[in-house]
Amino acid sequence: MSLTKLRNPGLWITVIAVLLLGLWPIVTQRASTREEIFTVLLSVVLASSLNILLGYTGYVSFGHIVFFGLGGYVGLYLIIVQGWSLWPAMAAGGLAAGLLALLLGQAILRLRGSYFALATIGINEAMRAFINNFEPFGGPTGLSLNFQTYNAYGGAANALWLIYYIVLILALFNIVLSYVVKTSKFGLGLMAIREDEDAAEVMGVITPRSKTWAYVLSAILPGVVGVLFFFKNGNIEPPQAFRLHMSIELLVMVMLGGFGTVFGPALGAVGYQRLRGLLLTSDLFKNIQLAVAGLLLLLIILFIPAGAVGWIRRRFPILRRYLP
Amino acid sequence: MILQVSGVSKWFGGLKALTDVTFSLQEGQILGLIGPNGAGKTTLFNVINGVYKPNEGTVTFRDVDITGLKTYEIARMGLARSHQIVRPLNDLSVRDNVIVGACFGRENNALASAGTIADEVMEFVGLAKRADQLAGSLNIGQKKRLEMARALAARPYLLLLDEVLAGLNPSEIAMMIDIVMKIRERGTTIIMIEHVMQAVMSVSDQVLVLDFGKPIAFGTPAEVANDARVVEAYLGDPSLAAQLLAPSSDQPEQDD
Amino acid sequence: MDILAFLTDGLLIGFVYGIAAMGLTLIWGVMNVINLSHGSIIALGMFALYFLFVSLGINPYIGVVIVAVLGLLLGMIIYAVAIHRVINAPHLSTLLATFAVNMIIIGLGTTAFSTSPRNVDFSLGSATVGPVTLLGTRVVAALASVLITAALYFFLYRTTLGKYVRAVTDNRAAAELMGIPSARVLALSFGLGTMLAAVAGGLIATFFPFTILSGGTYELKSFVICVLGGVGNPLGALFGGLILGTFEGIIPYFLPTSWVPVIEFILFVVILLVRPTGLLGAKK
Amino acid sequence: MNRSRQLVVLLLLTVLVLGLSVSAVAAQEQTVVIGFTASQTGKYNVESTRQINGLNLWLNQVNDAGGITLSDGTVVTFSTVFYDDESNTDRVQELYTRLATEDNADFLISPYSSGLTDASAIIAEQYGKIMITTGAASDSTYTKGYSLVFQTYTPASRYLTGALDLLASLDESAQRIAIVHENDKFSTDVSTALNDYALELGYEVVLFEGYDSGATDFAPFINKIQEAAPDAVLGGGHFQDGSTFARQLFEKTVTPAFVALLVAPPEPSFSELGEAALGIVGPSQWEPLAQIDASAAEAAGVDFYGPSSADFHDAYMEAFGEEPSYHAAGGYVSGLLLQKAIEDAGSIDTQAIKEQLDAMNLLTFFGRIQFDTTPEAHGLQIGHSMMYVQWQGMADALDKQIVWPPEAVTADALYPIGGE
Repeated sequence: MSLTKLRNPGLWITVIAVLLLGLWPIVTQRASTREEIFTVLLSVVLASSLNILLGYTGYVSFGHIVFFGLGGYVGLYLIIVQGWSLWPAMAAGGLAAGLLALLLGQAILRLRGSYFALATIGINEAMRAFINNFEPFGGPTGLSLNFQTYNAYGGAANALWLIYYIVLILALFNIVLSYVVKTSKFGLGLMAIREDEDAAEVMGVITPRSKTWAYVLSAILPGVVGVLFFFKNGNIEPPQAFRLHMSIELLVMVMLGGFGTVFGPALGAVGYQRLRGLLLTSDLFKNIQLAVAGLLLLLIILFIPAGAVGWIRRRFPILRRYLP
Repeated sequence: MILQVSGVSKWFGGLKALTDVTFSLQEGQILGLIGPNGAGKTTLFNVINGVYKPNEGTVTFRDVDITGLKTYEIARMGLARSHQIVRPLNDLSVRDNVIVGACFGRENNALASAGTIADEVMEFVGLAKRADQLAGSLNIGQKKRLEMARALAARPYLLLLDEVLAGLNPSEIAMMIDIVMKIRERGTTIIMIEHVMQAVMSVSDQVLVLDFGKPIAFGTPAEVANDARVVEAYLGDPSLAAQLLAPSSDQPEQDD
Repeated sequence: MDILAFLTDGLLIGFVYGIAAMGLTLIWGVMNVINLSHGSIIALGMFALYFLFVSLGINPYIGVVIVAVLGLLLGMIIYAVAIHRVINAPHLSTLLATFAVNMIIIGLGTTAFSTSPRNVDFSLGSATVGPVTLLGTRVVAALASVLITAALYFFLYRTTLGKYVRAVTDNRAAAELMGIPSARVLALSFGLGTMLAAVAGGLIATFFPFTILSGGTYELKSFVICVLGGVGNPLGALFGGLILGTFEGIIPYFLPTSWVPVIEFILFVVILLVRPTGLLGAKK
Repeated sequence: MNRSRQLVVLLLLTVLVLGLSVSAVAAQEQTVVIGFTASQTGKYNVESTRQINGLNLWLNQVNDAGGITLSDGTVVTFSTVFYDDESNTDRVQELYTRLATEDNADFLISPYSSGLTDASAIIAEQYGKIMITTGAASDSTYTKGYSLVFQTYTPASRYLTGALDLLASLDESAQRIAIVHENDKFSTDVSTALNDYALELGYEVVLFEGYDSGATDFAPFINKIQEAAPDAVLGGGHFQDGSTFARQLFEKTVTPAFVALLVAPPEPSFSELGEAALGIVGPSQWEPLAQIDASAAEAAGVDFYGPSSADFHDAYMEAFGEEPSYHAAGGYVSGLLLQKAIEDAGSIDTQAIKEQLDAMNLLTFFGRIQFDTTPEAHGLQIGHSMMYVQWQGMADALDKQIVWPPEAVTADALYPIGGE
């Protein structure tokens, strides 16, 4: 990985855009803004991670949220039951998600297209049903945190700021990671798989290995932010941890912004979450926000299937360099 | 001996696509693989580079038994191929397509050195000007050259070319043959499937003829052209038979 | 302990699952589209039956016929508006297009009907045979499912239009070359798929309560069934439904019922991996 | 020119006078903002809507009565700010933070359901806002070290235990019970506590199983109940599953002598099940039939506050045209408790009100209210207790009667369900 590559202006535009967004609540010190941006940044991490599998490798995962949920569960279990501190718990959550992806990847990445998508749904549902029966994780009641736990992080107010900083850092890290992966040899292999898996194999891309690592890479950060989200949330229950709908929202974000691009998923996440927030709190659309969101999605799929960034890249090839 | 195919048979369900194919190939040679449509030529390629596992027989590449290995393992040992139906990585640039070949082939290059190789190879096949275009936007002749460039960028010991001339106009054919000859000059061994007989007879050192999955002749172009069974096999296509029987010139005429 | 009671309950509900899955598998097989609005259309079928019964006082089994017609029309409209444009695009596009339709239906449905549960208060009584108590509505629904399957097969194998559908399933490009109007056939096939979904919803509504969100469960079950029975194989879907129903009936006999979905979905993934063409083979 | 200058001066004067008068009024009047999220969409839509109706009824009543006068003479009236939480926790924290900061809510009311309340309670604590919870029964929310969260409902651990007491009073020979419950936080908490209590009383729990939220097919459970042949079936979850469960029990002609289910039976619409509803017992936080008024308070030796049960019932009927359920009563009483604390404190200062709530021990139409003040379970409701209702009468004319506890009974319990 040569350092010259990191000089790409597109990368820095993305990083700075997300950084500015992330700094906004810090500057204004407004907690409500922080909460809104937290949701957005969380989506940036999840969507960017998914993009490594979906956008670069071309595998449509409908159950990606399984990593978020599993990470959250493992992390909270360690914090609540085993008394771990947040930091190692975060690492453990990421590790658990990565391991699950490693194991699953060996098996289900052999499936292509819709079959893979379906298998990921199956796994998410199986995992949710399993955790529902798994007593160490509290079964259907899940796990919840004692308020006093936050005292170790300077009280609840400070803890929430801390969590926010971490998510901001993870979001920035994830964008750089996306970029590094995309411009690496590994990433090139992934994109070759996306375009034509058989041809990639004939050219010597070790597809099972590449795909598995892409899967693992796209699973780790969702696992880590899962810990953060549920630590902040205070409790975790199976229906919230493995909500299929959220998986699909992530796909929408990636599509919205432009899949396979570095900036796209971040833009899509910001756009989608802001839009949803707006619809949810607007008097006009409050009652039909879901239908309006669906209609917008449909229009995008039908008329700009490449997503915002993809569309720009296609329309103005000259900008391709600046919008990795 | 760079490649040894011995007793290879392959069937799909009840259909026998290859029957007891045996031949070997010296380093640095060009082997022409011909036969009527459906004779099993592409299937043989697929068996050699690991897309299919043969039901019987073995394939030995540079003294290593590669039967049943994965395509990418075989590719990494220095065997590259082009496809009859082109398979460009549409959404990647031409240059990136070629870099994929260089990166993951035999030499396992890093991106930077792969870039250098790609530039060189694109120059070689005449795609340098199109380097930044998306591969999907090339015309068919350019796509064929891209297939070739990707395979070449891997710096293979053995190159399998599947009908690289099909669908090209005469000047493109001339250009392509020129490229093939240059590749051979660099010491790369080539097996080429071809329907453009004049071309294949002129560039090949050896020719293998398949008919209904069975090898019916193996030898120099001249020997093969005079083989009774070959004539019989092509009898359904008299013009082709006539072409085959016609004495071929020693050197390719195209010298562009 | 009498396992017979567990078994019959499972089998009877399995028929209806089969009809629901048949709609999904038909669309999947014919046009290679996984219809993520399947669940919401099942829910619409439930509501359509509900209003026909409650507001107009129509007998539910006549209501189902009307629901079928409405389902067919709705499907053809959805196809024209949301699917046709992306029918040849990568599968992600059709997945998301149908998901968008799902969002629209659920969004509008929630506004119109709220999410409070509805109940079609209709009973055909029950009959007790030994340890088994059979509910009238479920028996009729199972019989209806068999009839519907027979009708679908009659349509597919005995009518010109049905043969068109099969031809497009086999090879769309070839069918087009032979002059079959593939766009119209695809719209019709999508309509048939949604019709089956709506009918299944209508039948379910005769014995289970529902909300606009209820379809999701049956959609997931339909996925499992499609894979069990083989994608694009309508008869396979019916058998897949029976298999799933049997599982749901039998597993609780041995294990806590909450393990049913764990086993169901693990089985689903395993079949995908080991035998992606389904236990009964894929289309044809 | 002249004229326009005159106009400007006139305008300025008007503004000044108006401004002065407004600020003079403002010194004496203040609007207190109450923030909450409602489940306008999603699975809690019905219960949440009733809860909010109840709260709004209280708010309109108190405002119509001219608000509350504080000790410094300020008159406070109330207004609400709320958002849709879509029945899921994803946005609850974001929305509550918004309520606490952006919208400057002075007090918070919980969302409906234990899960959502759990998530929102952290925010209340963190911003130092008092939160009255309603529709949130799980005990665990109050064992997390909070100090500003106060529960109106009887907690889950005491939700169904009274039903067992009732059973014991009806039939001493009843031994075998089956517990079948929804697999969510609330129902599982209830059932686990019930299970412990049953074992303590010497019952044999022959079946203890959960079903998924949203289950519609209870055949496997009913078959198991048939096999296990218990004397009583207890459990359930929320309205939809509970009523379906009852209906399918009836359809499959499996009728244990005693059936007690959560949430569904007290709902007026439960009677739409007809004969299937007959004899089903359910725990209720509040029932219009229970005449709780000042005289009852006198008997219990505590103060009475707010309207009587009948007054609330009539006012709600008038405002919303439907029978109030206990969710509605819970919504109303959450506001009422806040009102009482503000009146007693004579201010809207959080600390002062917290002290009043901590010290509160009174009777309202909703029942007895007293909060746990130990650090282990601060805010847990320890005064209020459940009532148990049963549907009685004929299939086409069902009556909901209170059958437990003895002091509130309006009719003798029907036992066994199928008749003698």
